[in-house]
Amino acid sequence: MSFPLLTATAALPAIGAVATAAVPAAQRTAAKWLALLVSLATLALAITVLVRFDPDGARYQLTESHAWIKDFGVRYDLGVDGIAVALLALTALLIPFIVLAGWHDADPLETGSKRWRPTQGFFALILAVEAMVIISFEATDVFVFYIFFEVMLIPMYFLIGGFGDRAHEHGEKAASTQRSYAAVKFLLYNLVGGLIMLAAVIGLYVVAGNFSLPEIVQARANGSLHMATSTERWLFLGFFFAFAVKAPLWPLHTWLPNAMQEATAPVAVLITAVVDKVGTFAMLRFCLQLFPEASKWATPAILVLSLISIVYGALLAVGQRDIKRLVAYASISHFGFIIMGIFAMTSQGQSGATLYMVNHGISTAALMLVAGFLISRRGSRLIADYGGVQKVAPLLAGTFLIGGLATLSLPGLAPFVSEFLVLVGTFARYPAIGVIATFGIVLAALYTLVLYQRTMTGPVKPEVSAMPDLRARELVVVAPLIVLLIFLGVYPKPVTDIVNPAVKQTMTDVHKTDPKPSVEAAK
Amino acid sequence: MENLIALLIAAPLLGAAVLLVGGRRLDAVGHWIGTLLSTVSFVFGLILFVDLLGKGAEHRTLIKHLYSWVPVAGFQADVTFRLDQLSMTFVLLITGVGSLIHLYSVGYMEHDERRRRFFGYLNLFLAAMLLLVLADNYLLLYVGWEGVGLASYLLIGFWQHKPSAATAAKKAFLVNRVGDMGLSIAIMLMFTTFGSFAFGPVLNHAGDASEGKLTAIGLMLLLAACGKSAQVPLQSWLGDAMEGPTPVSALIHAATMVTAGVYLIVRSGAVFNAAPDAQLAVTVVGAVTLLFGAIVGCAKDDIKKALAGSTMSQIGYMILAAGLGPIGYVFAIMHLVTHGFFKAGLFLGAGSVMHGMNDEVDMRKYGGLRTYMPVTFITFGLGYLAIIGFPGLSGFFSKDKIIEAAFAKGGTEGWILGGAALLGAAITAFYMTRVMLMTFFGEKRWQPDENGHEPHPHESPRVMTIPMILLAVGSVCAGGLFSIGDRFLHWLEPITGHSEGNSPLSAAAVTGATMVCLVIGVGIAWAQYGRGPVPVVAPRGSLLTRAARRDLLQDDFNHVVLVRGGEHLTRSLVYVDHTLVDGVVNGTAAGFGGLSGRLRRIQNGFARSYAVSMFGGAALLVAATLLMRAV
Amino acid sequence: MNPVNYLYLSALLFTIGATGVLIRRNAIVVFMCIELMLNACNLAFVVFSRMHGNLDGQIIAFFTMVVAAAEVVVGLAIIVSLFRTRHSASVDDASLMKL
Amino acid sequence: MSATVVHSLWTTAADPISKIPAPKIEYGQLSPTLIVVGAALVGVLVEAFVPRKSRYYAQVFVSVVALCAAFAAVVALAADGYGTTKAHIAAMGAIAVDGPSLFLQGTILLAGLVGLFTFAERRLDPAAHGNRVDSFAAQAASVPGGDSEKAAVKAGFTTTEVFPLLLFAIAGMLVFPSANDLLTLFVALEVFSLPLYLLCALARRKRLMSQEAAVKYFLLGAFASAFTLFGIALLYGYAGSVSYARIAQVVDGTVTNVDPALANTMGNDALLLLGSALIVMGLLFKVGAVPFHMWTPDVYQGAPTPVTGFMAAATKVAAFGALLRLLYVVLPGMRWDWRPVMWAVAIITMLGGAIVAITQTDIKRLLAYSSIAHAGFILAGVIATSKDGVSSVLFYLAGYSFVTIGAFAVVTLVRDAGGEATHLSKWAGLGRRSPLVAAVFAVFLLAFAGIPLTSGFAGKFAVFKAAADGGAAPLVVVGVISSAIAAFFYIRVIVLMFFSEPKPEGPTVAVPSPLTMAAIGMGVAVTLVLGVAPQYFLNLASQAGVFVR
Repeated sequence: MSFPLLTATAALPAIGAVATAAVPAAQRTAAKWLALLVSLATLALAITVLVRFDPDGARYQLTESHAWIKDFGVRYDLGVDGIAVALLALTALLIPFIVLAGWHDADPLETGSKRWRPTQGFFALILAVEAMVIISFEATDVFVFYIFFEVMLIPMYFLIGGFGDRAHEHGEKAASTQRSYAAVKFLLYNLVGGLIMLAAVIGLYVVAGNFSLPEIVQARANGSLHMATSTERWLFLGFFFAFAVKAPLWPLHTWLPNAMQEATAPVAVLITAVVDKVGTFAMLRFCLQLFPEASKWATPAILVLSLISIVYGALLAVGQRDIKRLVAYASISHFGFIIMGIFAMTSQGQSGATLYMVNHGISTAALMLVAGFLISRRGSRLIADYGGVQKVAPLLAGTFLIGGLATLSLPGLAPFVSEFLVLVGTFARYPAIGVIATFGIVLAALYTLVLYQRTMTGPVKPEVSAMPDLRARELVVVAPLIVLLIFLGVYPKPVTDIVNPAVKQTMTDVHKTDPKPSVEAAK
Repeated sequence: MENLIALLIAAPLLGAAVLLVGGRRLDAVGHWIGTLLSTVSFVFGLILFVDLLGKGAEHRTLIKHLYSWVPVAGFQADVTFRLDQLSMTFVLLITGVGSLIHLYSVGYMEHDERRRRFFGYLNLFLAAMLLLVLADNYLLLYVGWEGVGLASYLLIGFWQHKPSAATAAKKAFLVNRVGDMGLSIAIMLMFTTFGSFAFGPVLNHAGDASEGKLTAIGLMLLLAACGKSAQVPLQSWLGDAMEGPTPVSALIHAATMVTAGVYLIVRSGAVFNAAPDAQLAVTVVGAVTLLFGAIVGCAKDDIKKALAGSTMSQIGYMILAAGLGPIGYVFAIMHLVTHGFFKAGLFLGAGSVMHGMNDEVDMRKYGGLRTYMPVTFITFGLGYLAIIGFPGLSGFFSKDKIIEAAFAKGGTEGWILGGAALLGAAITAFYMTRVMLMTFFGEKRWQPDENGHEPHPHESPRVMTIPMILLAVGSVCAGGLFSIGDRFLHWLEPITGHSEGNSPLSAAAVTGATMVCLVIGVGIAWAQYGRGPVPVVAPRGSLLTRAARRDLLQDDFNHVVLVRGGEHLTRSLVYVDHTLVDGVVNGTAAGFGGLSGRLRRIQNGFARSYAVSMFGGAALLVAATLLMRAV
Repeated sequence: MNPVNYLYLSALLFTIGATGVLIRRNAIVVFMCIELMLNACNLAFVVFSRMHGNLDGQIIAFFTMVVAAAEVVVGLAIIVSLFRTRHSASVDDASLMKL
Repeated sequence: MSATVVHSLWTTAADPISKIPAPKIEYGQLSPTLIVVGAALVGVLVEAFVPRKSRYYAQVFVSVVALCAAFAAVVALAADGYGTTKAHIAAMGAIAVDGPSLFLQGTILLAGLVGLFTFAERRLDPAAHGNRVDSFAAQAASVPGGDSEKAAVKAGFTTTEVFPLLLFAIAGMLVFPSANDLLTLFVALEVFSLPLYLLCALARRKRLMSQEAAVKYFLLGAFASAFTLFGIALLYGYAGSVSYARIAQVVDGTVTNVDPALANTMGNDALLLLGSALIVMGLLFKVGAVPFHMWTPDVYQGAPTPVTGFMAAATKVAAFGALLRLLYVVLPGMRWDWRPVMWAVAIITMLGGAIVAITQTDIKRLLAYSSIAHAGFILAGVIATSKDGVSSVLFYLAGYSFVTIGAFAVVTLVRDAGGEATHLSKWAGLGRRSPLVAAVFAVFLLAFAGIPLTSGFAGKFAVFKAAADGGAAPLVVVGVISSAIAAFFYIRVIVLMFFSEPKPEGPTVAVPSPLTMAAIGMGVAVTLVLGVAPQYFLNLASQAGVFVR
């Protein structure tokens, strides 16, 4: 019985959350530092996982298995494959930045009652989310995954509804109402998705008799577990719906803009860069592996939906007046790419999609956090309220630009690699869809540059004339992200090497092989 | 030796990094660092050049594999550089002209507090451009391709406080993105066709692929070229790009970046050779653009915009040549190089003029400047002679060859293309003469500006004039140097291949025709601007003139169709998203709320009505049970 | 005479009682109607016991009476207290809580 | 029927007493019930003889001891194997001592104990004239607001009778699920109903509503039990016996020694169907299933909150126990008749409860409707008609009852001048004022909503799993949908507590005595334990999943 590394990786932030919440009201700063330290320690653990993980080794590694709820056929099974490891690392990596970026977001305006401790709560909730996300990446037992997939909503819900941008064009009252609207919308959307998935989970149990992903896949492969076509399709839809809400896929996306708009920038990053990844990850791990045939059956429809997401999201991003909403719709467009890559059923597509999840996490974090710094300075989310920032705060503008360029996936920055892989992977099987998706890169350039032009360039607006440039803390947050963006753009091999074997496995699970180049095919 | 290739790129990249990250403390020396590093890279280029010359014609391709970039199953993208005669030519042009312009900018940007950043961007551009021409596979080329796009975006918008500059920068990037779309689709097609997108596999097996696929690839590459090289229909950005500082216009929007399209097509020659339809499309685009640009050039009063039009048209020539296949490749590149010299020279001259005239760009407010800035006048003049193809100067050789090649295409196509090329030559002569006359001849037409500053023209400092002189030398000699004994032909042939084609006209005839056109063009210009005084306020002009002033209504079209249409589309989509997609959900919620509100009325508080419901329920229960048994 | 007729009678009584509950306002009367229903049940028990020829039914009838008595105690207590509060024994007046 | 037979009846009836065999009663196995009943009687005596000042303490003491002892007895019996191997029918076939009954009795006793704590709470209201007051009327007989009431309050009277009443109710509930013949069933039904009717009328504040609740509950309850009784009569007529085993045999047609006298009524399915339908209706009334639910909101709102909590928890447990036994022991033979009907009932119950709850504005009514919805979920498990079904329902009930009592206990804490502030608008911003209470309540709400890692989720999963296994997949889907709807209003409350600004004249949160704290703590503990590590209890439930026949 070796050291339960995976459990530790999830348990540490969980314990940290409790500890942070327990910090007395007066010691706000202590709570912050505690949270930061815990997240860093978690990062250290995650890196250990990364190191201990052998890309060419067994499919699931560092596995742990304990009996949990026998009557439900549930085992506490953990294990990571390349995809999970990559996302695990991403999560652990982003949280410290999120904590650091949100350093002052939860300072109470007025010191209310003794027992009201928003700051402690804020950081505790972030850590709680981290713990749940991590364990849902690690779970190889469908039920365990489902549980944390669902519970995750609760802390997220409080994060969205409880903390928001201080300034609001219609005052604090309107802000709080809109916040709780956004929070409720977020929770209900995902809860409905989750409950429909619950039905499917139960169905899966009725069919399979247990929840162990490897066992079910095994059983299906060697034919010992037969699933009627219709059953498989229904179950697939049940699972996919939940993940599509989480991802989010058009037309289930409308909760994301509200949530990201109302939440503070760090929380918005938490939503789109970390939590939503669970959805796309789960498509790759559960939908494809558990229901290969149904996945293939649904592929055309899903590809069309993702295509719509790509174009639709980008176009709406162009039409936004609110910086955070714009980023949200951009993310919807990007999630379209991810899902498209997953269901293109080619190695390039799926490796690209996984890589995309990582890169999108980093790039959105960079862009959104800088946007958050910007908003916190001027106290407005409206693009129209800015102008000429570049002149007064060149550093801020520069980082913002780089974040933007990453979002439009400029070659040399990380997202380009993944986006191109997804496109190629899709094009190889569905040329038409691939070509249309390529329009997305033009639109991406459009909304990013329009945003940059309207906010950063032009004559300096009087309101922003006194705007300070990035502070040390903020620079510490942004600089590493940018370095990562460039590094992974120039040298993504480390990630692809981890991901590729896992993708190869998935491809074999769905009995798909990459299409041959026509020249070879001719020969 | 191979490692030097990497260093070639590394030098300016390092410069960019240092200058951009370095911060204010480098403000004092930043420009020198930039210039130094670009020169270093030029020196490396020379060393490699000498090394290549040392080798036999067939051993002149150096490959440097750096590392595996994106390895995913069949998709293998490496960071590999290829230095052969073609890329060598570009390396020298880029680094050479680049270094000169760096030097020039030291003077030109002297009074700009963000000069360090300017040089950072310039170095970034050099690095990207070198990556573009040295890449050994299309994906890596794509990186350079967008890299130069980014650099040009940053440099066009360098004076960001000017909304016009910011807009122009954005426009340039967007239009280029459309082109990039073509390039990326082309790469995907290559991948699905050849299972690779490295030059070797693609170009060597081009023959094996079906012509349809190749045509598709070719057209997509052409789209990319149109975007980058401002060819019709994607030319609209180049004019606005003149918002950038003049050295930028000289380096990026005249000498190097805009010619990347030509490089792409020539580099992909093997594909085009096997796809005649694509080639035809290329030639058509080229011919149309060379006329389009020339006509626009005639109407502009803004000296830079006029030159921009001419750039467009000259690149039209190159594209045309490139479209002609092996007949034209070499001359396309040759004209590209010579054009690099004289057009850069012309722009620097224009910059020097503006420098002396408080950044006035309207030629109608110039006049008679030859006395005030002699050096500028002479260098500009030489460039002028070169571009109109004055016998003996570089433009004469390169352009003449292209016209010949165009006829040599044979058939009606040949005649049409050749005719277009000739006409272009005439118009070129016209508008360049116009620029020359309006700027340096006639009486002075400048007045004090609104706040009473009387511009007092003066010659630019030496740091600016030296590059101009050098470029002038280049534009005088380059042509001869290349053509005498077909040196350039033999140099490039191993890469591009060459064939004479069968010209219906003798070379002499073509040259003669060109000369005639030249004389006509110059004559008309002299008649219009040389004899009488030039009106300070532009006359209304003919319909064509007015159209030409507005880039032949191309921008209006874009504005109406794309911009307005796009705005409407997005606005309506935002509405749809809010009312329809979101509305459905909120509607459902509201529906349940309403239902609930209605149902709770049943709970009216009267015990007896509760009893009724129980009684009814019991009855139903009984009835249902009995029913179940009945059925 | 066929004991089944007594069953019909008991059913009739039961229905009358139920109807009374539904239509009468006065709590006392409603309560009486319920008692009537209980007694209808008693009748049924007795009849069945007669038909089956075993005594269970009759014994149950006794139980029922006891239970009914207990109900009277509790019921009257509640109703009386309600009456003293509101000076009306109408069931419909007691409708503070609704919706 | 011939005269001789009639004569024979007379003679048998007229036989000398000595011939009647003395009934054999297994006191040991009935001890839980007997202990509670005994304690209740003691409580009555306490009322009679102990001086007023010390009655409260005496009563609480007696009740606590009794309940603990009874629970110990249950545990002992279970440990002795009566739940599994030695399960059998005691008291001349009147009482079944088997897994389900022991499990449910244990649950009821614990719930009763916790409920007792909330009954005994005396710190929430400020002391009146130096006397601690609980949530019950000083003197039930006195007119609200009348002089006699004032006098009673001044004199510091308290209705300590509630404790014996509670014990009687519990006793009835203990018998209800283990009753093995229809007569016992009916008597038990009345035994636990009548005290509840009274308890409902005893609120200290808002007495009009309290009395109204009592009247409604009483009249409707009596009405329902009349139906039940008639149903019993019909079944008796059908089978000639009220013993479950006997009826089951007749239903299955495996009856031995058919007595010719029965021939004409026996097997008359009209009687069977009518009878069973009416009995089931009576039970559905108790569990509050649509359309027999309408008493629930009013009574829950009007009754004293501790009573509501206890009622909501224990009544459901007992009633579902009885329903299970009836359907699984007596009527398995006619499964195909009642299953579709129950399907319909379950569906409208789930949806009805969830939908109507959306627009509620009073926290107690809200919980009432949510309890209706939950009744629907449990019915889904009942319908499974499998061992899994039984154990899942048992598990669900165990989890649900503690959450309910805990939730209502929290409701008692939030008070303003008029007593408990049950209107939702007053709960705004509670999370700011007293985060702990709000957090606890949020936990209960999440459990109701069935969020994972709470007992609510484990229970719901178990029930739905059983239902799906039993081929009721559509029910599962409906259940899932209605849980989604239900989630909406649970979340609404959470939003109200945490995200909306507290009102200046908002309610205060009383600091309770350890009693209520214990009740709430118990609720939280059970919620989390059954949510995170339910295996042990699932084992218990599944061992207890077999009815003795």
